[in-house]
Amino acid sequence: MKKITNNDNLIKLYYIGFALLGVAAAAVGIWYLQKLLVPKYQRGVVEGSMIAEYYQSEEPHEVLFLGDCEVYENISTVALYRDYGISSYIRGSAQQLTWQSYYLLEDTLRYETPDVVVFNVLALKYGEPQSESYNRMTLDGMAWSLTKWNAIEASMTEDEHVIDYVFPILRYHSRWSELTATDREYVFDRDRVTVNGYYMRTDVMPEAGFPDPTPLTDYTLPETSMEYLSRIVELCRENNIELVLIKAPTLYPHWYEQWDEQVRAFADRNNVPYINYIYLRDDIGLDMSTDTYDAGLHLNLSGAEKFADYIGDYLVSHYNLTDFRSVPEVASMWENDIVFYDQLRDAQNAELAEYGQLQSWGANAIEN
Amino acid sequence: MLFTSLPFVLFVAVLVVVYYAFVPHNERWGLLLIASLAFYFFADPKYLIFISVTALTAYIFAILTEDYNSKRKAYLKEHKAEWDADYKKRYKTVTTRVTRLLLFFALLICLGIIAVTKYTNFVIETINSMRSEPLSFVNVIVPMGISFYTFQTVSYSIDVARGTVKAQRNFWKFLLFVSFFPQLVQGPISRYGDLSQTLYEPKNFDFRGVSYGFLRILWGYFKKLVVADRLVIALKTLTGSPDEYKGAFVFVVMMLYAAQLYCDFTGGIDITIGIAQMLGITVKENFDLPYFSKNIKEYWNRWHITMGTWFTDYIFYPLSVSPTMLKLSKWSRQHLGNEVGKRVTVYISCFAVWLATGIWHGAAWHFVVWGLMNFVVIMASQELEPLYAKFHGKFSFKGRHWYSAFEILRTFLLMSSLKLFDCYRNVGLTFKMFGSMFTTFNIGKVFGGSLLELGLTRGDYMVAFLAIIAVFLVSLYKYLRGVNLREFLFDKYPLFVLSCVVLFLCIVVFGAYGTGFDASQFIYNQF
Amino acid sequence: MNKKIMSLVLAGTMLFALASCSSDEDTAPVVLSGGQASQAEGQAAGESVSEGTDATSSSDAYVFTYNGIDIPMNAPADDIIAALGDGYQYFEAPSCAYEGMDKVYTYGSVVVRSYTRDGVDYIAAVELKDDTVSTPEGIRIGSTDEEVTAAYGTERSEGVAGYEYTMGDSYLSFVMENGKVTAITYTAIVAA
Amino acid sequence: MDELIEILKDLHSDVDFETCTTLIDDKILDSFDIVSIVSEVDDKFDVAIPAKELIPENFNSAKALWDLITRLSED
Repeated sequence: MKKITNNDNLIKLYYIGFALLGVAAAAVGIWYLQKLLVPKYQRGVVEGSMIAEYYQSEEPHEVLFLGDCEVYENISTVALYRDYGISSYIRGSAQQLTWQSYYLLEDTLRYETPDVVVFNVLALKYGEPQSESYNRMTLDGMAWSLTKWNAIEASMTEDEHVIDYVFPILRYHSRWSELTATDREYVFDRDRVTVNGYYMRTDVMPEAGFPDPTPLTDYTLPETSMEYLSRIVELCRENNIELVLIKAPTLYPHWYEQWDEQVRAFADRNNVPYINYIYLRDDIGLDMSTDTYDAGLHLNLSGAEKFADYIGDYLVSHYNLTDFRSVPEVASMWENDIVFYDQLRDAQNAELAEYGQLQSWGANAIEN
Repeated sequence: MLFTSLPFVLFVAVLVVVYYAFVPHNERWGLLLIASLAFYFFADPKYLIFISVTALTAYIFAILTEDYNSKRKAYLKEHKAEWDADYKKRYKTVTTRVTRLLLFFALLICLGIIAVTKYTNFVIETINSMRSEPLSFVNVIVPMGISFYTFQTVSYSIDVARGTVKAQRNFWKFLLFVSFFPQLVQGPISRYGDLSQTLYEPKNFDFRGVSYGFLRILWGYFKKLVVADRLVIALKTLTGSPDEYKGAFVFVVMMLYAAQLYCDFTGGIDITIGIAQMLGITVKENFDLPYFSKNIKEYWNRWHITMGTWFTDYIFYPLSVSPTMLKLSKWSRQHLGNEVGKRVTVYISCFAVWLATGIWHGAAWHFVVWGLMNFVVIMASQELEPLYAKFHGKFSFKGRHWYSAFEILRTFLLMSSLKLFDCYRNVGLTFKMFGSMFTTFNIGKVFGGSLLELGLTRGDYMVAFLAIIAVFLVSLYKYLRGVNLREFLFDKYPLFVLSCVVLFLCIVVFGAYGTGFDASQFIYNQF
Repeated sequence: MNKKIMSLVLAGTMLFALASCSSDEDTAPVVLSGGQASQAEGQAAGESVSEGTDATSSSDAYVFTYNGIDIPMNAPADDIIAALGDGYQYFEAPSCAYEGMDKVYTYGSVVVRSYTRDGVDYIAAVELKDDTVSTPEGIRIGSTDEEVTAAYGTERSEGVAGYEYTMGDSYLSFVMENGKVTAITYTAIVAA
Repeated sequence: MDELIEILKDLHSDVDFETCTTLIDDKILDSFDIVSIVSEVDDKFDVAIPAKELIPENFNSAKALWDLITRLSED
């Protein structure tokens, strides 16, 4: 009798064991396929790699920049360190919306509390979720937490579902037919694409004027974005962080004067500084015939170093920031960053010398 | 809620877990009822009203009829001695009339609801096409699955009236029979006599049953998501611009649609039956390898079986054996000769069945024509049978493999061409397109890159092709061995698990779902 | 206790899942048998059976006409730009991370903007810069409040500094100052 | 009984109706055949088989059918 029971148990074990093995195999399979199928953002469109890269950065950051391409392409973090000893990070991403900036701040606070947060105001003009691809680039890189969930909920366009963010494979499964060499190369690891959030470009394309701005029937900045700006103010206050609002010195997309006035009024009300660098282009020393790589939309390395110099001067003179050049353990980390920075610059310059334009960065590097 | 929507998958997953983990085995039917009603409620709370009215009608009718029948039987027995034969006969006639009347009212209500909700606009449209000043359409809800649950209640009512099943006296149990959710999406049409056997009984966790059910669900999703929903994209393009895609493209449409419809419909049934099986409930099969049929009559015995038998049992038989028809049969045999006369009544009944089948499929004329075309083809093959017999008498092809293959292919092509009505949605257009197959020669164009302009990539065709091969091989296994592949696999259990894992991964990666693919509904859930 | 919590969690997820994706039902069924689609069960029937209308062309949007050439919002731009001829100043601005390219064509009094979607350019906006051009309804810069209302009606949203009229996936806006039109812009509403 | 076999033989001359008990299950008789049988039975035996008796159990073998006819004629 007992023997039979044992046998029964063995059979049960056999079935359940294999069933569990199957579940495990399916889970591993899905995990691997997901890794394989998600976009890697390693060539051409590297902007999708930026948000995740923050978690690899080891040094402490006293200054945190939030915003879209107007921060991550316009401010050289290495210049800030080299010239002022400021240890900073740019948590920028393509078309980062105000609520995304807010949640990225919340997310950053889970790891460290910076002394100063610098927020670029251009995104205030968007009151609604804009596009799935930008959402993806900003949100997919965030580490999982309630903050990320909230960021997703706030950012989704009409056709998106949270579940597609929880399991990106549900969104990207049909990429099986368009996998590139890059996809296969970067299944588990990603290369570094920025220097503490700064995306370098060394090529030059002079600014040649912009079309006249379109008159609007309503210049009121959307409530949603302004409310999230208030929440950023509040969050900074709670954590004793100094907040600085800036408008980067680039002219396109157009920053209307009416918007400028509203942000200024907001800044005054909340007692935070707001600096519109459009008016300070000469003081910065920007020469838009050499300091931009895309006809004035964004700065190139030369422009980003000039702007970093200028903004760094403001930061050290107004806030009590550590000069990390004299803190050896941090300085050694930054030395590594500088090495990477210089290599990147040299590599880009080499390509410019050889081809007249960049091949491994930007539009030419996008795989199809 | 669609089978292929994530909420549905979660709904079923949660249900199965709660079903076995938290509910005592003899109360599990109650959870099924709650789940079914919730399913309806989330689709649209208004649907609950419609289904409740239908269920309540049939429920009350059944009890009244059964009680009345037992009373009159008892009464008859009691007075057996004192009544003469004539009086007995009269008593029977009168009381039968009462039950008939009851049945009439029950069916009037049930069929009335479906007639009003589903066919009002069809009637208006038809009237409009004949008048100069159009009537406006009315805005009515068509409750989800109404054709399926109405047919189930109608068959139940008739069966109770005939005395072949016992009336269900627990309203909630009866409501579960009517609303059992996996069947609401696209059938099958279950009979009370079949379903009630497993629906209410206490259910224990049966590992084999749950495993079979699980694999079957995966298989259903595989067919549906990997093949059907992918092909539908190309089909939409092809049938959307018929002027551009003529000739050989019509043949492409035929083939793609045959595969698409098969995978969509049988896949959906696999999901339904698989879910039921996981819940310990046996649902009647709806397909039996239809594409292996050797003639159209056999095809209709193998395709959408529960619908076919429904029409046979509740329309064809009652009509053909009714006293009027028997009289007509006698008359025609006397006046038209035995051979012809014998067929007259059969053909009349058959015509009625196919007319009804057409209308049931959808409130549109192309369905009516499609139904009648089926009738014509069946009649033609029936009439040609003696000829065939002669032919086979001369040459002994029949039974040879190659001839069987020929018959299967012939039936497949015939049925696929009839399905064109469903593709082009317009009777005239369908005939025109069918004709263009023989007048427009553009095979070169089809393979000259045109296939890649239909919305599918080379990879998509590859995946669909391989998946169809897989579906075919699994069917072939069953056709040749007579058993399902899953039984073979279960005996080699690790292989069974492996199949589940592989299927699951294939569905996730190669399924045509989400952004970039259009969501599509089961072809059959509108009926 | 544990079981109870578990079942609550499960029930919660279920409800959430049902609620969060309820929009699924609203997506129009893609059924080959379109005759059924309009009478699909589970849907309100009431429309007539429309045969194969394709939604790809921008049938419902404002159309501006310049030099006899129609410029509908959200329409493919290439042919229109070609028809308008070479007399323009050109500016282009790639979006962040190459998610498209905004192109601006300035023809003296008219500015035409386009956006890129899946490699194809579409008309994004048309601006009227001076009073030498007018909308097909006759409104130009300098027209009065009354003239605008007479031409376009009052079904509009009124912003701080003007009016917006919506038609299909486009809108037409008039910036008003002192009761006069100072700017006219056609804008395509682009789905995210 | 012999008369019944006659009717059946008329439909399918190649089937051994005396012994076969799976006429319906093996799809030897289809719905057309059944209707023919009903009308012939009505003719020859003056027994009307109602629709509710048209179930596989009554038609699977000649014997079952014969029993049905006997039962109905007694009623």
